Amino acid sequence: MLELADLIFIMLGISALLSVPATILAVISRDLLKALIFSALQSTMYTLMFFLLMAPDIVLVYIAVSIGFMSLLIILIIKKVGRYERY
Amino acid sequence: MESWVINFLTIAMFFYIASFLLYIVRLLKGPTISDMVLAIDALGYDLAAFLIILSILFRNPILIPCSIVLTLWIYALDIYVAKYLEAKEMSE
Amino acid sequence: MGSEIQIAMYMTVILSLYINISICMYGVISKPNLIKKLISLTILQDSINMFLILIGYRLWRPGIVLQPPVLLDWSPTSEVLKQFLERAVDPLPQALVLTAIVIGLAVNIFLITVILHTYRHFGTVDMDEIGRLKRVVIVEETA
Amino acid sequence: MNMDVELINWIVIIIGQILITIGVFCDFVAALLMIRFPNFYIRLHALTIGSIGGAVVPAVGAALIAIGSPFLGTFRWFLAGGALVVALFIFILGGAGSHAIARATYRAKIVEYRPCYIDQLAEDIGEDGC
Repeated sequence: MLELADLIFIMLGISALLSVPATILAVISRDLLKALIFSALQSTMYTLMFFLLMAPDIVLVYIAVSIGFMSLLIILIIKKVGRYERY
Repeated sequence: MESWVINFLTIAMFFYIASFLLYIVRLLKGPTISDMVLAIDALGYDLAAFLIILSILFRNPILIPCSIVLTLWIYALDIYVAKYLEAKEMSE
Repeated sequence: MGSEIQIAMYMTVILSLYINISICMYGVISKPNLIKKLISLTILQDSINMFLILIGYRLWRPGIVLQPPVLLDWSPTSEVLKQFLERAVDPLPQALVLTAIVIGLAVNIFLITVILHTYRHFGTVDMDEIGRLKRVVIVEETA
Repeated sequence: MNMDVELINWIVIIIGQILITIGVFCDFVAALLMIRFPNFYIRLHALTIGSIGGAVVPAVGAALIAIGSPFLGTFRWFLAGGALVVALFIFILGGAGSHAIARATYRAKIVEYRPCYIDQLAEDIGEDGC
């Protein structure tokens, strides 16, 4: 029978495993806007992991920095520089 | 009463995890940018409801503000991407 | 100690964090686009912060509900304080990571400013193109 | 007196559990529909099911459960208030965000609008619809 503790560790493992393809696609993809969205998925998974690791203060800062400000700044610089990579 | 509530919420967590996996399938498949933003919207809003259920399971009210902040910033990401898509094709 | 499945999941988390770090180091070294390097650097920073948090966590034991390091009573007695010490996770890595995230934000904003100035100077953000342009300029000056 | 409080707690908890069951069902159906639907403009419907039915309704249900369970301590009122604030935010911001992304997608012509039976916005702008 699964206890609550086992279930929490299983959720931790699943979210860590789901952050791996998000990272791979964020590094590989040619479209920078798609890379930004995959990086947002990775940030969401890390948010769930920080929550399960009992760190609510870090969640409060990490969401604002990683989903909010970094997305805004990278979208601004993509608008200046151009959306697609060279090859 | 206590074990009844805890068991019910533990069973409800499984369905939430299953639907998160299905949303992530759409996010990895999505042909255009708009579909991916749509999937990450639904993922974020459902994660906010999921964190409330988890904070009842942990018996700790200090974890609640996380879900408020998550909701607000997912909306902000939505507005950024919409503004980028519209401004690049319309004016600029 | 926890049961078998808890230890297996803990090892899974550590292994996937190692994979994330290696992929991001590949991205920082091998991709020529500067913005892609910036995105990889951000993910690398977050993975290392996650390692620090994972160090401060304690494994679950039966009968103990873990809590974040916050006292919920207004006037704690010594019994409540003793129970709190049994339950709470370690607060030192959390304070460390909180500082690291904020300083990382400042460093990233500085890097974005540098990338913007590079684009205004050279007209591109590709590292190979920038190297070629620099070489052309040096050859013209020496000739 | 004590019996009445117990009964009221049970009634509130049962109502909250019914709401959470509805929310879980809506969430699972929305996740299935998000995969099955063929087009972006039809997938907006799945997002509405997922955000209103799958997040607002379980948040209200969790608030009711937190009110009705005295084993959480005095701080359960704080928990219920936070859950209701989250429900209100999702109720307002979900519709606004999906509207913004749909308008941007239509204006930028990323997705082809098909099957198209009537397009009143294009007629208003002056283009030929469909």
